Order: sequence, then structure tokens, then C-alpha cells
Amino acid sequence: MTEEKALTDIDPIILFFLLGLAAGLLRSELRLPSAVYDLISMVLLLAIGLKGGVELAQQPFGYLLPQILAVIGMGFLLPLIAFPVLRHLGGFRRADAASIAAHYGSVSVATYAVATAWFASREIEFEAHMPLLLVVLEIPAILIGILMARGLSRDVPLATVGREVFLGKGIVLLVGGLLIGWVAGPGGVASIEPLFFDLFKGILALFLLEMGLITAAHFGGLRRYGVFLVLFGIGMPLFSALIGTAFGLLLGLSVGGTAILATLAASASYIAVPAAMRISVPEANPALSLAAALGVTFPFNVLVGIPLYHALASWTHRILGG
Amino acid sequence: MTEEKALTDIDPIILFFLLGLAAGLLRSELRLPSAVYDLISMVLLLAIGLKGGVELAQQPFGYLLPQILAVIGMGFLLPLIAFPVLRHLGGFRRADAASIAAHYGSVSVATYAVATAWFASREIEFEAHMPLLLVVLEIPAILIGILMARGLSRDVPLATVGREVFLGKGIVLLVGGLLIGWVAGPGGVASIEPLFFDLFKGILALFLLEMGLITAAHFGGLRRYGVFLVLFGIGMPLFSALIGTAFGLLLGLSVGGTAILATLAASASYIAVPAAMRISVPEANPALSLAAALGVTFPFNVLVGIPLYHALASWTHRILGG
Amino acid sequence: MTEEKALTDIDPIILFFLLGLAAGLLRSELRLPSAVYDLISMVLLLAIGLKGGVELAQQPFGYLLPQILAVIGMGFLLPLIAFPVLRHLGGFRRADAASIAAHYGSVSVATYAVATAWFASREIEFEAHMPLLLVVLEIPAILIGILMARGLSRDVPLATVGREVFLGKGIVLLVGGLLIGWVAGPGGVASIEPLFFDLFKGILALFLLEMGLITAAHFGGLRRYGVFLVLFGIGMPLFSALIGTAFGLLLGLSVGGTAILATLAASASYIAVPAAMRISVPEANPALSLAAALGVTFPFNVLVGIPLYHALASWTHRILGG
Amino acid sequence: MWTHKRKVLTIITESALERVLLEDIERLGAHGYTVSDVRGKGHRGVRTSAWDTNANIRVEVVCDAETAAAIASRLKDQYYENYAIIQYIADVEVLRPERF
Amino acid sequence: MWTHKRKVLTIITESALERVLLEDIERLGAHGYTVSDVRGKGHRGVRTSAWDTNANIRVEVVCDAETAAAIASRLKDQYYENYAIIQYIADVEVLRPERF
Amino acid sequence: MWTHKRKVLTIITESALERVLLEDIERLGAHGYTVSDVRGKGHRGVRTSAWDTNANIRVEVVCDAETAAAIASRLKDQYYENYAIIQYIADVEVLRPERF
Ligand SMILES: Nc1ncnc2c1ncn2[C@@H]1O[C@H](COP(=O)(O)O)[C@@H](O)[C@H]1O
Ligand SMILES: Nc1ncnc2c1ncn2[C@@H]1O[C@H](COP(=O)(O)O)[C@@H](O)[C@H]1O
Ligand SMILES: Nc1ncnc2c1ncn2[C@@H]1O[C@H](COP(=O)(O)O)[C@@H](O)[C@H]1O
Ligand code: NA
Ligand code: NA
Ligand code: NA
Repeated sequence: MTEEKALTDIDPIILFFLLGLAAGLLRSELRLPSAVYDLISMVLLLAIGLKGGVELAQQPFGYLLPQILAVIGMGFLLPLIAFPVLRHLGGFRRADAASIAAHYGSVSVATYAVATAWFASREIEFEAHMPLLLVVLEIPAILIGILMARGLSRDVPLATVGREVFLGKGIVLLVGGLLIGWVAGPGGVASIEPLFFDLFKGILALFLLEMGLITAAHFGGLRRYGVFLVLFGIGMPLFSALIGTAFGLLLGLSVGGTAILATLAASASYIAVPAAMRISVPEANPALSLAAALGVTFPFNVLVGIPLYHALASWTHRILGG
Repeated sequence: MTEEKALTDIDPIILFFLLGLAAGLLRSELRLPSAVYDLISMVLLLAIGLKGGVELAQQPFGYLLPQILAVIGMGFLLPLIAFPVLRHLGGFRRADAASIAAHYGSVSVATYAVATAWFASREIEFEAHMPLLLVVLEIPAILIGILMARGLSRDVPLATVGREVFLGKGIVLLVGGLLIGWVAGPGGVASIEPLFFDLFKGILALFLLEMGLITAAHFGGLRRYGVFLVLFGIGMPLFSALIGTAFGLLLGLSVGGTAILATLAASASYIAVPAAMRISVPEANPALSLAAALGVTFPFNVLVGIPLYHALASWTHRILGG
Repeated sequence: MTEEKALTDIDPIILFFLLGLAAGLLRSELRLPSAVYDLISMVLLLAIGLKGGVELAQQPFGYLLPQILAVIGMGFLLPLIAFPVLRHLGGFRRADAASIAAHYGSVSVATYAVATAWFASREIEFEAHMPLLLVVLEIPAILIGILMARGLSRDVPLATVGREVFLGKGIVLLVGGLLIGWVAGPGGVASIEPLFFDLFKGILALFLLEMGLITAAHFGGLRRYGVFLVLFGIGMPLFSALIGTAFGLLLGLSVGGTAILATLAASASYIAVPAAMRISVPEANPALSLAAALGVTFPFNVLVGIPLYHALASWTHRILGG
Repeated sequence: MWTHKRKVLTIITESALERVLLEDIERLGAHGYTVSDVRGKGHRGVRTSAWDTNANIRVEVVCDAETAAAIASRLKDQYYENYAIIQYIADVEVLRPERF
Repeated sequence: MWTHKRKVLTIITESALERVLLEDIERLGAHGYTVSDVRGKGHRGVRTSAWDTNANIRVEVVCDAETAAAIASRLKDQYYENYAIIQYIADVEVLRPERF
Repeated sequence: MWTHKRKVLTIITESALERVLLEDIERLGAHGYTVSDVRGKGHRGVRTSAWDTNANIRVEVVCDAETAAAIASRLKDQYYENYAIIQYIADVEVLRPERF
């Protein structure tokens, strides 16, 4: 916030989300063409990757490795906890429970982007290699989800799943951005900053407008699948944020880094995982997981969760150290 | 204009319009994909809304209310004057006269954007809440147009018309931008300025390129519908600009604000009104109104009208007051 | 390069090309929607035109005319040399030899853009009217190509070919940009710089990502058409660069200008020429010329050629003068 | 295998009608529809713009003969007078007859 | 109601031909056409790029049998040798026979 | 002229299946296919988003009756249980029978 006073403290990008949500619920004609959605998400993914890659060169690999391993562990852990809850408390079919669990074990890039924007406007620092952890966290939950759905016995088309996961648009752009940023370094990237960095928040605003429209479309699914899904869609991220905070503390992350890791843990995938599950666990109903991840958890995290997770990280850091 | 001398005084965005016009008339292969058109117009509408919204918070509502009411009155008045001219002088069928009148009572966002760019490059100030008046002016003419076409007796599907008008893309984005700008304030909006404000004129240039192509496509319609339509397409904005200037003076607007209001009055809608008329007054021939609005009035306003209306506003202000 | 050290010296936009290439070869899901491709190439073409046009006003026409004529001569010369090589050494059918020769006589706008970016990051100056020569060079090779394929005897539909060439998207946008830049001048263009100039390299990066994907798709064609095409795709640009360097020296261009002219000579068209040949010489197999131009020559020029041509220009300048 | 005969009704008309048309189609008993964006030319001129007012959609409905007739005649009454629209119907065979 | 029999001729070919093809179609007596952007694969390989040179269009013409035959044989003579193109024709029924 | 009878099989299904579906179609002997992006509604709800997970494709395959039957029954076994998908088949006539 600069000199002039604003009505509220809400980040304008959140207002774009609310605008999309309102337009969607009122069944307005507003609709982003899919080519625009593709362009916008492509720029965001590359930008996040680039930003991380630029900083990555400064980090010794020995410092990063334990974090990567820990985060892979977290990516296995979260769906393993979510699955029995969904199966026994929620009464979902095996495939559906596994698929939803995989969504919540993985991460949402949009939620991450909103968190970084929220932190940036408050000048809260966080470790620069977070995009790397974001990439790492995308994948373990998918594997676990497939195993939980199919069991070890049945033959899983691992090759197909692998290419679906690793060569999906999202991972290719994130990892590609990371590598480019890492190779080119801050000086090299300077010439493409106006597109990828200066426009970042404006493009994120357009993206969130579309996210609002998509979220509105998934509210319908919620009504059909009931109260448990809503409760899970709020309870699970709260629980995951605790786990994420614990991992952040164990890894010795800063307050900002801990809060980001908690946000990653709390966020639920709605791009990489649905695509992988559709091919690998086709008997799972995608409407269920998307209703929870998009209809409940995404708005919850974006509107309430991020400040909460930051408060949690500050509080635990104050309690535990200096 | 900065240090170096240019060949002419023409704003480059007008040159983009002329390029599109030439390419269209020469039947070049040039064509903007509809997804690009959607993206560009979406950014422009949001940007205009945001800009207005940011300033709106500074205005007391008591100051705005009389202006809003006056402008609604103007929106009713203009089509009521145009209708008999079209019906009796032009010899148009009732539905066509009503539909064309509605187009001219409403406003063109592109014309408004060109005017603001023209004013900005000449550093002419105008009241910051103009986007609000733009939104307000979009709607009354549509209602009047439907009533003139159908009469009060026949049942107008007001609900359908209402949702078509208020939930159409244009209004949602303009009003949404206004609200976001108003809530976030200048500080909040700062982070999305690079996309919505810095790129504004570049994106407007691309938009005008497409407008040139569309205008060229509507020249054909003109040849078929004859001289009266051309005369009306020039005469009506001139007359409306006088009305707009009068309202501007009555409301005590600045020279710039008066000129903008005159431009709004003189401009003819080609997005919101055609869409609404197509559903509500389907027997009106859309080729007629678009040929006039796009084939004559838009280029006239953009090339000749805006400087003229500014001269008119300056002149009347000099005459009437210190 | 600014303060901080990068891993390598590679321009990040080249890394985007490699990312696209890798994604394409790994058959990733990554794919730019055609609307996005259209938007990106449209902005690049306009930007290149604008940049050239702004400078053009400063040049007396008497200075430009000999250069234009010389470059037209070069555009006729290159395909006349390539044709017998392709026909007799390569053993291609008449139509195919003519079509490939035309591709290599014309120019690639993307290669030009990469060269200007490479020069800019090394602060190497070059004559500002190069975009004009780029436009001029596009066309002669097309005419020669058609004549070589059909002979003078058979009736060539010159009108159709002419409109195909001059009214194609690429020429309209380049020439349109030139004219707009020329008329508006540097001051006039200032307001649209954020889109067309500041974002240039970022948009070029996205474009090269797509070029990488397209190049990968044309590698398949190479395997089928064999070794000669690969050799030609490397040998021809090297030879053309010598011719281009000679022309640059004769015209008294600077080191940078000579290198750019060599790059233009070395580059092979893959937009304007394929489109024109498809209509005018339909019996030529487009897979052949695109495999060579996109599968070999474009990556060769972008990865190896540009620095080489610059070294060549520097060396000849040092040898021959001052 | 292909023993279940059905009809496919194809409608090409103005994009502006999309919402109301699809409501009509569902109301008249179709179990589904498929829509794509197209351009074209007909008695009401060229419709080929980037632009909603001048763009076309193509709607395809697989259904039984009665439903196809009902939809077609309803759309004829409602839209033929004032809109750019054509309809045509063809014979097709489907696998799951209960679906259409 | 569906008493007027017509043909629908479907042409799938290279985008580069759009302009000349549509001129041919009109010249041979069709009263309209509908075009959409598609991708595909055939004897001339995969045509699926973001890119004009390698993109396809799908053109649909509703007309009487003679016009369909005239267009199809004309396009065959003109384009089959050198272009990626297929054509097929099907029976349809229309509401306003005077239109097609 | 139109003496060669063939079938056109039309498949409308989830975009997510594009790659595997086209592999299936080729493996079962089709000589080509054409794909377009569409939106729609069916038993599995509205599929109309900007968004891959919720978008549809329309695939058209011109081939002989046996190939059409083979593809259709294979897709039925493979995808009907878990995916949004419909198929229908129609009679067409083609010019170059050896091509299909
Ligand atoms: N004979 C035809 N064959 C194929 N499509 C047609 C035909 N006539 C009209 N159309 C399509 O239907 C739309 C509306 O037709 P019309 O009402 O005749 O203007 C046109 O814009 C075309 O897309
Ligand atoms: N058997 C087929 N079924 C459907 N579409 C086809 C078929 N064969 C070819 N096509 C389409 O027609 C285009 C040109 O075909 P071709 O001339 O065989 O390369 C292809 O790119 C496909 O889009
Ligand atoms: N009766 C129908 N007519 C035309 N298209 C249909 C029909 N039913 C379904 N579809 C299309 O096929 C897709 C999958 O259908 P479904 O499996 O029934 O959800 C839908 O999203 C529609 O695009
Ligand atoms: Na998570
Ligand atoms: Na007006
Ligand atoms: Na060349």
C-alpha cells in the first residue's frame, strides 16, 4: 500500500477472483476463451519457474537436497492420511477416495501464486527456491493416489502415467522455467522481465477472474455431493497446513518459507492431478475432487487460509525460537 | 509528443485503425482470432473500469448522483429524438428505426478509449468518474429502443432483456473493474498497473487494428442501404454532441469533462446494444445499425469528431464563463 | 549482462527455443493454441516494423534507394544459385528445387528478431532501417521461385500470387508497422512502447518456445528426406552469409549492419514463402522445404550462425578498412 | 451391432442464440447436444467475424425422429423469420439407444 | 415434415485453400457454406499445428445432388493431385428446399 | 460418380482422451481422422469449460463398415464405463475408395 488510503486491505487480485465468482454465480455471459486461459497459465507457470531458477544457482545443492527429500515425504504422507478419512468417514468408493486424496497431497500453482503476491505486497521474505519445492510436491501424491486406487497387485501402466505426469503442460513449463532461470541467471533474465515479472500480478488477476468463473461452475457439484465434502475441503487444508508448518520448522525455513510450505501443503491440485487421474484412475468421478478442490479449498485458501498460515508460521516461530 | 519531431500530429492508435481499414478494404488475409479479440477487449474494459473506480472513492456520492440522473435522462432523450427522424425522414420500419436509435442513444467504449488517449497525449484534464457515466449511459437507450419497437402493450421479456444487458460481458467487466478499483484504491491497484495501465495504449492500438478490419467489412452494408444512413451516421453524432455539451455545461463539468460527455453522446454502441437488440427486437436488421455505427459513426468520431467536440467544449466554456 | 554472474552466456530466448525443442521431441502435451501464436507473431511483426519506421524518417531517401535495389538484386541472386544445386546435386524435381530455393532466397523474421536481440544484449549498433531491407528481401525470391518452377512460357496467375504475397499477414503487419512508425515518429510511438518494445523480448521468448515445438515436428521430415537436405540446410546459409557480407561491405554498412544483412541472407523463410508456394507451385512438396528451413537452418542460424556472421563481419571490416 | 437407428439434427445459426437455443433443445426432450464455433455464408450474408454478433455456432443433436422433428419445427417457428439459421437432419446409428 | 432431400458435401483440406475453395464452391452454385478449423491426419501426414501452413479446415455445403457432384468433381480435378484433401457426401433432409 | 459407399464414425468425448483415442483408431486400421474442439452436454453433465479437464473433442473417421464397427466396439469396451463419450455412424459416399 502506498500513500493513498484504500477502502479495505484486500489484494485486488482477490477481488478479481470474487468478480469471476459473482459473474459465474449470476450466470453472466463472461467466459475466457480457452486460448486465453492457455496463454495466461503458460506465462504464470514460466514466470514462477524463472523466478525460482534465477535464485537456484545461488544455493548449494547440499542445502537443497534434504528439503527436496523432506517435501517428497510430505507429498507421500498427506494422501495417505486423507485416504482413510475419505474412505471410512466420507464413505467414498475406493477410487474416489484415492483420487481426492491425491488432489490434496499435490499442490495448486494458483494458490502458490496468490500467496507469493500476498507476501510480496507485505514485504514478507521467503526462501527463493520455493518453486523447486512446488514442482517436487506435484508428483508423489499422484503416484500414491494411483497405488491406493489400484493396489500394488494390478498392473499400473506406469509408462503412460509417467509421461502424463512429467510431460504434462504444467510440469514442463515450471521445470523449463526453472532451468532457463537457473542457466540464464538474473542478468540474462533481465530482458524478459517486463513480460514475466512486471506483468505477473496483472496476469494473475486475469487468471483469478477465470478461476472465479470455474469455481462458480463447481459449486453445483458441491450441492450434489453434500456436507462431508465441504467439511473435508476446509478441514483437510487446515490439517495439512499444520503438517506443512511442522516440516517448515524442521527444515529450518524462515517464517515466510514456513508459511509458503504450509500453503503448498494446504492447497489442492486441480490441473496436474485431475489430468493424471482421468487417465490412470478413470473410474474415479472427477466432479467430486474438483468440487472439493475448486469449489471449497481454493477459495478457502485464497480468502482465509493464506493469512492464517502466515499467522501460524509467525506464532510457531515466536514460540520455538529467538 | 516529446523531443523529436513527427511527420504529423496523428495519434499512432488512429494509424492502427487506418491500417486495419486499409487491410480490410484490400481484402488482406489479416484477421484477429476471436480469442485475441476477447482478450484485448476484456483488458480494455477492465482497465477503463479500474481507472474510474480508483478515483471514485474520492468523490462524495452526493456530487455524483445528479450527474448520474442527468446522464440517464440524456440516455432516454437521444433515442427518442433519433427515432422519428429514422422512421419518417429515413423511412425505416418501426423495428429498424427503434434499433438504430438505441445504438445511437448508447455509447461506444472504443470511442471513449480513443478520446481518453487523445486527451492524455494533450494533457487535457477531465473528471475522473467518467467511466461511471459511461456505464450508466449504456443502458437507458436499450430499454427505450425495446419499448419503441414493441410498444408498451406487448409483453416484453423484461427478465431476459435485463439479464442480457446487465450480465453481458461488457457491463460485467466495466462495473467489475469500477468496483475493484474503488475497493482497492490507488495503492492496491499499483501492482496490476503494468498490465492494465502501462499497456493500455498498446492494447488499444491492437483493438483499433481489429476495429479497422471490422469497419471495412461494414462498408459493404453501407453501399446497400444508401445515402440516408451515411448522412444520419454523421449528422446524429454532431447533434448528440451538442446535447452532450449542453448537459456537460449544466452539470458544471470542466472543459475536458464536457468534451468527453459530448463524445459519449456522439458515439454509437456496437457491442452491448446489438447483442441486446438481436434477442429483444429480432425483426430489426442488425446490418443496418452496424453499417451506420461502425461504417460511418465510429470512424467519423475517431478521425474528426473528438477534436471537434473538444473545440466545441472549449468554445462554449469560453463564451459562458470566465 | 548486469552485476550477477550467469551460468553461461546463452541468451535466455535461445533457452526458450531449446525448451520447446526438447518438449516437442519428448512429445510433451505442450502446444500453443493457434490464437496465441497469431497474437504473438502479430505483436512481433508490428514491433519490428514500428522500430524500423521510427528511424526511417531520419534517413534521406537517396541514401536508402541504392540499398533497396542492391538487396532486391540479392533476393534474385540467392535462389538462382540455390536452384541448380538442388536440382542437379540434390536430384530434386523441378518444382521442389524451385520452391526450396525460394525459401532460402527470402528471409525469416524470427531469425532477424533473434539477431537483433543478440546484438542488443551485446550493445552492437546496426543501421536502423534494417526492417525495411527485411521487407524488401521477402519478395523477390518468391517471384523467381515461381518462374523457375513454371518457366516464362506457362501462364502464371500473377494477380493471385501478387495478392497472396503483398496482402499476406506478414507483409501487411511489417509494412503497416513501418508506415505507422514513420508517420508517428519516436514521440508518437512512445505511448505504445510498453507493449511493442518493452515486452518485445519476452514475447519473442514465447514465440521461440513455439518455434522449438514446430522445429521438433519437422525433424521427422528430415529423417525421411535424407542427408542432402541437412547438408544443404547448413551449407546454403553459410554461403548466403558470405554473399550477404559482401553486399554489406559494398553498401558501406557498419559491422552490425553487415552482420544483420548476412543473417537475413542466411535465413530461410517459413511463413511468407510456404504460403505463396502452396498456392502458386502446388506440386512442390511443402514438407521438404519446411524440413530444411525449420528443421535445420533455423536452429543452425539461431544457435551457431548469428555469432558466426557477426565474427565474419567484424573480421572482413578489420581486413578491409580502418 | 449398429441396430439402433436415430437421427442427428444439425443446426447452424448465430452465436447470439446459443443460450436460448440450447434451452429450447433441452426442453423439447433431447438428452444432449454438442456445439462448435464455425463461420459461414448463407442468405443473410457472410458471418465470419471475430465477433460475437457476426459469428456462427453449429449444434448437433442425436435423438429419435420425433424429437428431431419437434426441435426442428419449433426452431423454424421461432427463429427462421429473423435469424440466420439452417437445419438439416440425417440418419445415424448408435450403440446405446437408451441414451438418445 | 422432412420431405426435401438434399446432400451435404463435407470437404476437409488445407487452410491455405480456404479463399480459393470457397470461391469455387460459390461459383458452382452452392447457396451457402459453413467452415470450421480442424486438425487431422491422412495420407499426407499429420496436420495439426498452430500454424496456417499445417492447419486444416472442414467445409460443409448443403445443396442438391447435382451441385454436390459438380463441386466434388471440380475440387477433385483441381486439388487432389497436390493437396491434402478428402471429400464425402451424405443424404440429409431440409426444411426450406428453396434455400439449398 | 458417387459409387463408393463408406461409413463416417463420429466420436464425441473428453479432450483428455485425445492422444490414446487417436492411437486406438489408427491401430484398428483407419487411414485418417479429423479432430475439432467442441463443447456440449450429455449424461455426464455440461462439458463446456476453457479448460482441458472439462473440454470435449469431436473425432470423425471415414472408413469401411468393418473398421467403423471395430473402432466403435473397441471404444465402447474401453471408455463407455468411465468417460463422457458418444459415438454414431452414418453412410457416406467417397470419391477415392482406396483411400478409406
Ligand atoms: N447451403 C449451405 N450449406 C452449408 N451451410 C450453410 C448453407 N447455407 C447457410 N449455411 C450456414 O448457415 C448460416 C445461416 O444461413 P442463412 O440463414 O442462410 O444466412 C450461414 O452463415 C452458414 O454458416
Ligand atoms: N479417413 C479419414 N477420416 C477422417 N478424416 C480424414 C481421413 N483421411 C484424411 N482425413 C482428413 O483430411 C485431411 C487431408 O487428408 P489427406 O489428403 O489424406 O492427407 C487430413 O489431414 C485429415 O484431417
Ligand atoms: N444426444 C446428444 N447429441 C449430441 N451430442 C451429445 C449427445 N449426448 C452427448 N453428447 C456429447 O457427447 C459428450 C459426452 O456425452 P455423455 O457421455 O452423455 O456425457 C457430451 O458432452 C456432448 O458433447
Ligand atoms: Na496439498
Ligand atoms: Na451515443
Ligand atoms: Na535468405
